[in-house]
Amino acid sequence: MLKILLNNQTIQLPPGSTVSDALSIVGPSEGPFAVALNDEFLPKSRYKQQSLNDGDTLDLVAPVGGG
Amino acid sequence: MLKILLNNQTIQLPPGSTVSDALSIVGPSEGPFAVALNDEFLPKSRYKQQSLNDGDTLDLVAPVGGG
Amino acid sequence: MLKILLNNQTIQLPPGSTVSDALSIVGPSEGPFAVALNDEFLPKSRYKQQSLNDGDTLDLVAPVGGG
Amino acid sequence: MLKILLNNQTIQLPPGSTVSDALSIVGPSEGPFAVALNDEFLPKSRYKQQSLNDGDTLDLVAPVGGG
Amino acid sequence: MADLLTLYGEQFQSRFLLGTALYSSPAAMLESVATSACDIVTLGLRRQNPKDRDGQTLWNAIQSTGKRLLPNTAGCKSAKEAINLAEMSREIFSTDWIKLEVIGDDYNLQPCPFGLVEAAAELNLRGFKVLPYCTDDLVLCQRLLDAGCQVLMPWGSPIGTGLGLMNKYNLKTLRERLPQVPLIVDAGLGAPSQACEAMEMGFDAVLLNTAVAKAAQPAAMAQAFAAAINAGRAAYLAGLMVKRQTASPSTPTIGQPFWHQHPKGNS
Amino acid sequence: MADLLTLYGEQFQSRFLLGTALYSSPAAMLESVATSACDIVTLGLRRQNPKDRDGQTLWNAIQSTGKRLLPNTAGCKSAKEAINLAEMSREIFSTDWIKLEVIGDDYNLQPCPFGLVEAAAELNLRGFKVLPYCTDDLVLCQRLLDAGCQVLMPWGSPIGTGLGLMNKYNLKTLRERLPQVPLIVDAGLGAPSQACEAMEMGFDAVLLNTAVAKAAQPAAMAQAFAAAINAGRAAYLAGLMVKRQTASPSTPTIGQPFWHQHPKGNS
Amino acid sequence: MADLLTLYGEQFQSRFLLGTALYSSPAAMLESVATSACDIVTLGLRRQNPKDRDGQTLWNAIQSTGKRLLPNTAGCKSAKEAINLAEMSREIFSTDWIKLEVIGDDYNLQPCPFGLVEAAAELNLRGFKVLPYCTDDLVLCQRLLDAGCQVLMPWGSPIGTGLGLMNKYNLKTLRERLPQVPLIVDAGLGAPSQACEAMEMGFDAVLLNTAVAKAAQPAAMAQAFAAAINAGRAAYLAGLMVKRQTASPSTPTIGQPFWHQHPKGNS
Amino acid sequence: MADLLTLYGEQFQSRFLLGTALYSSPAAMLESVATSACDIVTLGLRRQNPKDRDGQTLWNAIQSTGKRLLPNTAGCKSAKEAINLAEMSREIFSTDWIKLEVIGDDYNLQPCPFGLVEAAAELNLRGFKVLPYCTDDLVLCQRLLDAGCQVLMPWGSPIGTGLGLMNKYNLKTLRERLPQVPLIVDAGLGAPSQACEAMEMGFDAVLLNTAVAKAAQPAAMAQAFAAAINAGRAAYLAGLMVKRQTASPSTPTIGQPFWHQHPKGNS
Repeated sequence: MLKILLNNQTIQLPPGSTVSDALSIVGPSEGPFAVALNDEFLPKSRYKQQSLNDGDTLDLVAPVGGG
Repeated sequence: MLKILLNNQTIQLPPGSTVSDALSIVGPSEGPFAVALNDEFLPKSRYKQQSLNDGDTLDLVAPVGGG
Repeated sequence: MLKILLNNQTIQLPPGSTVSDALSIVGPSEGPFAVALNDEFLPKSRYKQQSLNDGDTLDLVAPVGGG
Repeated sequence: MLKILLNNQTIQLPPGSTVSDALSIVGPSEGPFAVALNDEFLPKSRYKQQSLNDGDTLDLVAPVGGG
Repeated sequence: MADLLTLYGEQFQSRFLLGTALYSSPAAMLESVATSACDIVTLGLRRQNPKDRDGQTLWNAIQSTGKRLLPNTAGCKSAKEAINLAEMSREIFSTDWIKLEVIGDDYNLQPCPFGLVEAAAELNLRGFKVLPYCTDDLVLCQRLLDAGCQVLMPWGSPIGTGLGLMNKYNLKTLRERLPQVPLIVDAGLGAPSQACEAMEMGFDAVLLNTAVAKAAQPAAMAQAFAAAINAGRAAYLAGLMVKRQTASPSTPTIGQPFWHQHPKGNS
Repeated sequence: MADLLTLYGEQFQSRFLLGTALYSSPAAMLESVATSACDIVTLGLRRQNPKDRDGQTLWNAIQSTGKRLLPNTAGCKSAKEAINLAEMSREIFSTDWIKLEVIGDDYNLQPCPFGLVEAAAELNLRGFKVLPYCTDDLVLCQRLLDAGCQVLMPWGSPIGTGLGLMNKYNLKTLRERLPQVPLIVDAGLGAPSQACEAMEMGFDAVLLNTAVAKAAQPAAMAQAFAAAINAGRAAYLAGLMVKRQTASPSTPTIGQPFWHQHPKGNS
Repeated sequence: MADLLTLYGEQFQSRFLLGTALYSSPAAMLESVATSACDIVTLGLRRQNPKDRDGQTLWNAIQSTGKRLLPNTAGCKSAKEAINLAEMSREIFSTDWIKLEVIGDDYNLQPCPFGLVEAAAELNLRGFKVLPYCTDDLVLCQRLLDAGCQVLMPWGSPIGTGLGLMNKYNLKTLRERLPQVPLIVDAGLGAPSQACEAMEMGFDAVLLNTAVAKAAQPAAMAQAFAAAINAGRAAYLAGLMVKRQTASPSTPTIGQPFWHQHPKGNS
Repeated sequence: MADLLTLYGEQFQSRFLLGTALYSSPAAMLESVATSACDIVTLGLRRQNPKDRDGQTLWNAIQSTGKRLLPNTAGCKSAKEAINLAEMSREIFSTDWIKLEVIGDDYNLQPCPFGLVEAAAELNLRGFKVLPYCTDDLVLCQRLLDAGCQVLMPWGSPIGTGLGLMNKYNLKTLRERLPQVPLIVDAGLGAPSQACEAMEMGFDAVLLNTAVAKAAQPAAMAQAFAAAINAGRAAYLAGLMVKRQTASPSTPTIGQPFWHQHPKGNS
């Protein structure tokens, strides 16, 4: 199992998991959100290919009110 | 002849003249104006009775733009 | 007995009392103070002659710090 | 002859001239001044070795009042 | 429910009172009065030969607006002068409303506290509805109320300067201490933002002349003032935010990305 | 002929940009957006679980306004963070417009001059249309233009303070020295009069959030700001009167009654 | 040649008048009077039983300073009260100098223009040397001069606030219009910089109390005010530079190194 | 125990740094340096023919004061220029102290945040003791500290304007956030009261030139500034009173005469 930090919370995934796999745990793969892997923007088009390593951080962001 | 000061200009009138007489020289007796005799307001109703003395001052005022 | 108000406190005096008499109750007749009788300044020179009436007010003031 | 720009004025020097040579034309080699060659500070210790090339710029600065 | 201005028992839609002097032409004045959407215009009296057509033309123009007239006693230097000019105004304009001016100094053209109170007391006795142009002095204002005035018009700054609200401390004091009195800031305003701020402070209306008449485009400026005055009034009613000395984020900080709780984080 | 605001080649009726945070409810936000008549709203991105319905609700509400979206990079402390958040915004909102914020200090939340220029240069290279939230420093502003920005958003004062136009000297300098650049005063405005003044000074638009969201009645306040901004713009176009240090009468002095030229006169 | 302050024909070295109230102890007051180097101290009268030793102690302390006494009529609300208190002061202190206060409002403690003029006229008739604590109203000031006052003491701001020079426009007007009258700024000053500015504007002296008495270290603050007042006076006499809106280099630009006139140059 | 100014490990009695330019003559400069009682004077370098006696005369005059020299890099527009001029200064004046100026704009002569940090970092590496003339931007100031500067010199307002403390909010922020750093307000001060206020705010010293050199009487003005700076420092140490919005009597109200508790009383 590999441990990653998703929105500051640790989750465990099977080895070889991709970003898509991680996202399937927390929500739909479509919708108003975007992802950064290890603080770098990851386009939607790469969720399926991008494999995860132990210790990776994933940030999922969605719209909020802003000034 | 008696001399009066009408709007700061000296005019001469026959003895016994009234305010009405003075006004007849400079304009119509009706219209948007008012009169002060010796710095005191004189109502229109008194123009005919009010006789003038030598040295009197008459002020005729009319509307102007104002702030 | 006549009642007077001395510095907002009621005191009683025998009829015919003077300002001097009133002052002798509360303090020395000399010193850094001044007197108003019924809200009018009363010079020191008149303390002895000035008789008091019932209901009179006496103000005794002395120096305080001021701005 | 080589031409250099000394304090924005063109002067001519024999080929092989050094900064010392140039300075000897305009003033004493000692005193409250400093030199930049082609906009780079040149320490006093190098005036004698430093040869000049055609087109070089020499800035001689001295103290002035300042805020 | 309408938010109306009430002065001497009459109600007005507009909180903007406009002067009619200093325009390049009667037409320019009329256009500005129109775009200002004001309900009340000020005007004055001066010595003129009744045969003089210029005065008649302007007067006709002002009359044609149909606005309530507020004649002034501009330039009067004593209570006596102001009282007599007020009487002449009442006769000509058939109104007992009077903007009372008693000037105390030829250079700053400031209201004379002493002459004002004297004139106001007499005019109120004679049945006038007195709107005194006064300073921002609380004691003077209280005396004018004691003399029977039901509306006060404190200055922002000297007439024609455009310096705006010169003494905000005094103006705030007036507003706080006289909460029930209609207070109209009169004189010295030069820009719509200043008029807006006066209204935000809770003043009931604004009177001005020079800032419109001497704008490059008076009619457009009149409209700008009208909008700013309405905006300031609306802001006063809507309740301004409280000022803070230190910053406070608008966008929420919770959920800020890239801030990690393990050593790899960048902050 | 309309007086439109042009930003990155697009034209807008409104000169008021409104933030969508800090409201008591999505409904209150929607109402304020409506009354503001703004054409552009700002919004942000924060970590959220996509299953979280709250975020979805607000987002749906913002989307329903149909306004142009201007996502921000609020809270980012480095160019790198801001660049990545900008990329995420572009993907989510399908817009290359970005309000660039790089915060240089946790307490005053001020723009970081260094991070801003670095991020702006990179984002412009990547095809973004960058609207940087910056200080009033002319040199910084010039660098941001050099980095490709076509719009600048200098602060009035720190975010959320309501202190208004803190350094009018610097703001005037910006306006004078950058006459062709759209300049939007962003942050620190607390009252419509302040927004009005910014517009009178020639700024092209105003962006704010707290002063509306934290008003007692946000929707009414949004409308007040809109009116004040329009008033300030109109005043700028109409040409403000020139301020004077000394008084000048509005009502003409010629023909003043009661002033006599013979000894009997009272003056 | 000494630059002395002349009041009612007497000359003083110091331009700082200090109040004697609000100190934590008579010793603190004495120390502050000493470090202030003032020549004049103010004091008041209050109802006290002559046997009360506290009052006597303070009075002895004040007397021991040897300074000229300027008794006040603080707290009086009518001309009559002030006149009678002035008479009592004259008897006690054997001086016809009086700081005339007639308070017009219990909250802002402002001078009452009406009561002041009435009291000043009467006191001048009775041979007092009246120094009225007044507002910054030019007309009031002129009336006080007409009533016989030879010195005026306009306020900076309300007593005890420390808000400084609230209305610089009015204060400048007073100074310009009354160039021959000794003008002392009295009340509202909270910091030496404010006192310094008053002196730079040409005022003749400064009177204060709270800012010293309520400082953390009164004696040190008294000395600071004294120095600032002297500095402001010296600056007024030395002629301040003229303010400019645009920058101007101090270090000369001629001979700037590295600026070349041929293509190789970097600027 | 003396209250000394410590800069780069050296201690100074005076908190006034004075410039040596713009005087009508070397004698006027010398006299002002003397009356200022300053310990540090600034000066510059410009292209001059060493045979030019004028420069030599001024330099001799400055040297004769025996003051610590603080050469500047005035007029430099890039880090490179400033670094080279600093090196030339070090050689001539045998001091590694340098007032670092990198100008970012020809009109407002403001410090360039970018060039400053670059030059400061390099100069600190080369062993200079750098006193940067900077803006009031907290982030810039923090970067200059990070680059090794131990003293900062934020502007009050643009050089030579005399506009004083243009952005007090930013200056207060600097003081609060950098409590251990010697902060010298440099540039823009026009009057001693402004210098006094800077010191009251807790700034450690003041540097100026124009306000002295362009005064009608420079030497007297230098002395006035010196006194005002000392006064402001003393006031800072003595603890200023807290400002209040509402009045508070200085003379006690207890025992006020003429206020009676029975119906006969007048109040």
